[in-house]
Amino acid sequence: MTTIETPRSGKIGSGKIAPKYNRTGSSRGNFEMIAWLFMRLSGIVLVVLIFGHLFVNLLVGEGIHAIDFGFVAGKWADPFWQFWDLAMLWLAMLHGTNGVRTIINDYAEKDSTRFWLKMVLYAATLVIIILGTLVIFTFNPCPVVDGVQLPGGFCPAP
Amino acid sequence: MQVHKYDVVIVGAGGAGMRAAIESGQRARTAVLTKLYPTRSHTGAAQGGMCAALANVEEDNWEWHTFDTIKGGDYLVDQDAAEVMAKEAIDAVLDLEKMGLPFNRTPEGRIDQRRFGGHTRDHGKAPVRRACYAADRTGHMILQTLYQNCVKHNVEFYNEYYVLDLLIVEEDAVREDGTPYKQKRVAGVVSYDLASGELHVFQAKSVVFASGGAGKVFKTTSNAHTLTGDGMGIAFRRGIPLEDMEFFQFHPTGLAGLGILLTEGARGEGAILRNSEGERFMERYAPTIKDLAPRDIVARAMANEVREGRGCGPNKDYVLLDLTHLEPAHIEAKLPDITEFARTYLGVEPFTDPVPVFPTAHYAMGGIPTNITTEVLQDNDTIVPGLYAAGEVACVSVHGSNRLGTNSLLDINVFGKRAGIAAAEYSKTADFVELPEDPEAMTRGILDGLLSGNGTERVAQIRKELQDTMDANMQVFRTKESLEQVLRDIASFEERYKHVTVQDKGKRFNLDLLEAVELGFLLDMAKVMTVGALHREESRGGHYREDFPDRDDEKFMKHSMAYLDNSVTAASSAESVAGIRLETKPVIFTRYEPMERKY
Amino acid sequence: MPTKPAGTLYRGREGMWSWVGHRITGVVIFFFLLVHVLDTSLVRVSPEAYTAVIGAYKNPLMALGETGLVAAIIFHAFNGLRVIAIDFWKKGAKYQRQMLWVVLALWLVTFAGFAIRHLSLALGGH
Amino acid sequence: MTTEMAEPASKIELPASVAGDGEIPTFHITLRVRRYDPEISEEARWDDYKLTMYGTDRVLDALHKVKWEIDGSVSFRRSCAHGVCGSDAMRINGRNRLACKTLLKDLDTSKPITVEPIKGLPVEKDLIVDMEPFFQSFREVMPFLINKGHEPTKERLQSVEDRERFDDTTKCILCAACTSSCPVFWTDGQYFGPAAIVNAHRFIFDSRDDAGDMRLEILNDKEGVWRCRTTFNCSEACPRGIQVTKAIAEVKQAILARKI
Ligand SMILES: Cc1cc2nc3c(=O)[nH]c(=O)nc-3n(C[C@H](O)[C@H](O)[C@H](O)COP(=O)(O)OP(=O)(O)OC[C@H]3O[C@@H](n4cnc5c(N)ncnc54)[C@H](O)[C@@H]3O)c2cc1C
Ligand code: HEM
Ligand code: SF4
Ligand code: F3S
Ligand code: FES
Repeated sequence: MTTIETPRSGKIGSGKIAPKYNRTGSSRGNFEMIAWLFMRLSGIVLVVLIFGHLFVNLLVGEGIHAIDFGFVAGKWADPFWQFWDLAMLWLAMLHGTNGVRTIINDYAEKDSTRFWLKMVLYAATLVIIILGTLVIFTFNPCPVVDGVQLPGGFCPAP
Repeated sequence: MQVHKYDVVIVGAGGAGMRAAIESGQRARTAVLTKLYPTRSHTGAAQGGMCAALANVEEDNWEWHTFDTIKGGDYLVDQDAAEVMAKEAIDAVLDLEKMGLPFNRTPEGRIDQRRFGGHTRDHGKAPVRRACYAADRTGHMILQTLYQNCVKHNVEFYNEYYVLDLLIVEEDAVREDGTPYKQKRVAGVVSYDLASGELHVFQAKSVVFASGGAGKVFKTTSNAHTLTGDGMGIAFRRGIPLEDMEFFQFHPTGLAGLGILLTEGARGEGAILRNSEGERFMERYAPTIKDLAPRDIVARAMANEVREGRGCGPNKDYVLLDLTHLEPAHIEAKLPDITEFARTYLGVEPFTDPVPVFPTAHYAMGGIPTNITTEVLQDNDTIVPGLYAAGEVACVSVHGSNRLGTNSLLDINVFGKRAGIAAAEYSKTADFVELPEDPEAMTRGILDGLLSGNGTERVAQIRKELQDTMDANMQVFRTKESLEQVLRDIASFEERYKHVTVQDKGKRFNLDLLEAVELGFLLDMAKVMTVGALHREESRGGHYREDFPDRDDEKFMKHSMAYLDNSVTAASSAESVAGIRLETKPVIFTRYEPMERKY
Repeated sequence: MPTKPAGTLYRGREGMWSWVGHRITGVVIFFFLLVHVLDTSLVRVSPEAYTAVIGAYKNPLMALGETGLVAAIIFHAFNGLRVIAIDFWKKGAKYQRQMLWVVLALWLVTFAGFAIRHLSLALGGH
Repeated sequence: MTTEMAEPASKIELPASVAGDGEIPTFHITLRVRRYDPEISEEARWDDYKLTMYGTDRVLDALHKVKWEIDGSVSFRRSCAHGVCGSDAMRINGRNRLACKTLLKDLDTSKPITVEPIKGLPVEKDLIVDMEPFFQSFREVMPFLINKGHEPTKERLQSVEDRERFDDTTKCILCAACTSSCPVFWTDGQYFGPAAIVNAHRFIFDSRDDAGDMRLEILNDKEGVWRCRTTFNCSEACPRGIQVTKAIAEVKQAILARKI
């Protein structure tokens, strides 16, 4: 008589089930809740920021043709736009990173893959946020190289 | 062979089984074996309500309830049992409420109650609101609530374990009057694990049968595909008698052609039955309570209307349930599910159109005989220690020859609880009975026989023919000729059953094999029912003989007891049926004298 | 060796497909954002470098791509608002389907407006 | 109220309802069943069956016809046959339905009708899946009334409104149609799933229950409500018409309200 393996994943009556389905430990704290809430709040703010950004950059005046170093420099000379872009950078990056984190959590099959993908993600996010922030704040609208003012700058009239 | 040891083994996880498990699980090591996941049990299909004389909405008391139950059962009810049930009904409902059951509420926040067939105030004066309910999902709520509480109490379930045999050991014993007899003792059960195809033996000090009904012997039935009378069949094959099996209830309002039930609660809420002339015909059959007469009366009235040519539809084979005069909002609130059934399955909109209905086989009044502590009887008065039965599989008998609506959900709760307590208490004092040698032998024999057979007969074909003949000849109206026809048919089915083929030869989830096993039980049950019906030459409750249209208290005011007895041959039996011996058991009277049953 | 050939695709309805769209657009935007921050940071390196890169954006092919990106952002934004409404508005779940039609309508209008202006600007040259 | 009920006027137009052409329409279908039996082969396959079916037949009737008349080894669960026991959730033409509640005439019978097991739970054989993971999630949300107060001698009172508050989620029959339609559940099977949340909801919003906070804490887990992406597959799959996504949203809000 051949015995076949009991298909039931765990021992009957023991209430145990296949390890795959045992939740891999519970999470303490409210991280997921806060992340969820953040997605909604940042989303609402981003609507304003991004639509404003697109509108000003691509639709007003000559649209994309107007964009050049001078355009950017012109914007960032104004603290209002500095703040705008900074907020947009941070919110969009955090929002996007958290979104992609969810997606990695969903689809990565192995815990190790999941871990490394997330590490890459976080590293990328960190780099981008720091880089972007630095650029916005350390940006010099009148770059001077070797004592010569570069062309196309957005400089106060000397 | 795998052997498990438990103090208490409960067979079946419907209302009765789980109610028992909640009690037993807290007192003794308990396993519940069920062929379905617990929440699939047919208790979940019950709709209308569970009655108890709570008197939340109008004056009521449990004695009226007792009387209605006895009268409803046409005086074949054991009155001590009816008293127990009606008295404990109140606690049974309150227990469920405390376990969390979401009953509908009155404006004061109490459990709401509605009318139901045969439930009256002051001994038949007028309908009374006694049925506690949760919309038309009372059974669903009971099943879920009981399962939830089993989860709460960590009850051990063995899901999809088919119990196929009861292990009984016989000992020589002597009665008080000195006559020797064989005392049966229970050692355990044998079950088949559907998932792996392995047999498992469960040794237990107490065994509780709560495996539900046998409606699938009929074609048109409100019962689930899985209600194949296994529990009754297993007990019967092991020499336990079956009581009052000829009494089967036909519920008046099944969806025509399908059998899916529309609760009596619909009539409780005011729905009316009409024939093709639009006439409210129940006024002629039960002038006082009309559409709310007990089920046997209404079912017969309906069948009679159809017979006399006042049926509706192209074949004039059904009558109509009219809800159109009720407020749609009211229907939606009180009867949401059944209106959806009518829409889904017949395409009828109950708010505007009457619903085609016809009687459907519904409930087995008979079953494994027990006393009021749910101990199973091996004859009229000897109990089998450690063996208990409750629910539809059992016959206490609180339903006599006709069960009142809502009394079954009550039955499973009251006697399920009693069974759980009794089984657990017994297991504390008793020892294990030694397992017989090779306990699986009989089961393995049946299974191997079916698997290795290379006949050509199909299980489904035999089952269909059985159900057809039962519908045609054993339904609301019965005669000697029709019953004899059934017996002849069954004899030929039994012959053919020996040559059935099971196509699936595997071990994993072999439901093909189990359907073949279940057919064996169905054939046994159909035979026992029919033999009982043939013997009972009177009309009472759910059993109506056209050739004997009156109740005959002189000859038949007694329970019938059918025993498996291979020494009975066709020639030696009054009913010319081999293998079944019919005996009788007196009815227990306490306070109510039989009267004519009029509504 | 394929042991269990795939079954059919689950035929979800509006809710599921809008989520699929939301997820895809979200990822697309995210990757664009990474690149976009990088290229913008070239302004810190030198105006030429920036102008060179931004020049690439002005090429018609890129303009089309950009239009696609904006399409994605608009959908993601409006559908994001729909999701927020489902989460916080009492009747949000009930009207989720209607809200999706609104999202698509708004998407179409906004996008058409944008595309006409942007493409004519981008492709029309100076 | 025990007064005699006067007969209400009937609104039936009898001739219309009694009429009917007496013909039961028959039609031909192809049932395409996804077969899998590891005792025979590790490979799943599709089997086609051509059947003649009648008027109000359901997918369950078609499956029965196959099992009873053609191939007895086709395996599926079923019991009540009218949509109340939750045995026979399966994927019919790509969507989760109860076979016993899906009328053939409502499907496109010109094309084969595909029947597959529900997704996301391990398939045992043909249309039968292992339900244990599903019930495990159910058990984890403490799906039972917990009341710390004194047991009253009679019933606990509950107003009609309080009873109504959780009515929708009491209808669940644990069929798993919702959970196994959820794209998030398919990914790794770790998500509690809509059915567990529905059953938690049933107690969280029951005025008689005292353990709502504990359940909210359980569902605040990383595999809890926050994984729901409001795809509505669950609400559309639920054969009981439960507003599942709405119930999930209510639980989310309850957690937020408690924390903030
Ligand atoms: C449609 C419908 C509506 C009804 N409405 C009402 C109503 O409104 N009011 C009322 O009072 N009554 C009503 N009834 C009657 C009542 O619901 C049933 O009689 C009652 O629920 C039976 O409960 P039970 O626990 O005995 O059996 P069930 O609930 O049928 O449970 C049987 C259990 O036994 C198990 N089982 C069976 N065979 C085996 C085996 N061989 N091995 C292992 N396990 C086995 C099954 O898995 C199941 O768990 C209704 C019945 C029907 C069909
Ligand atoms: C324009 C305004 C935006 C709004 C209103 C918005 C809104 C949302 C919301 C509400 C969610 C959560 C969806 C859910 O939980 O099911 C979400 C998810 C997401 N968003 Fe945004 N978002 C916006 C912009 C962005 C941007 C700029 C990015 C990229 C950087 C982005 C990337 C994502 C990603 C990757 C997800 C995850 C998708 C998923 O889990 O399925 N979003 N967005
Ligand atoms: S919520 Fe609906 S779909 Fe989900 S298990 Fe319950 S009844 Fe089934
Ligand atoms: S399908 Fe899943 S994602 Fe949410 S809305 Fe339903 S639980
Ligand atoms: S068989 Fe019970 S729900 Fe379909």
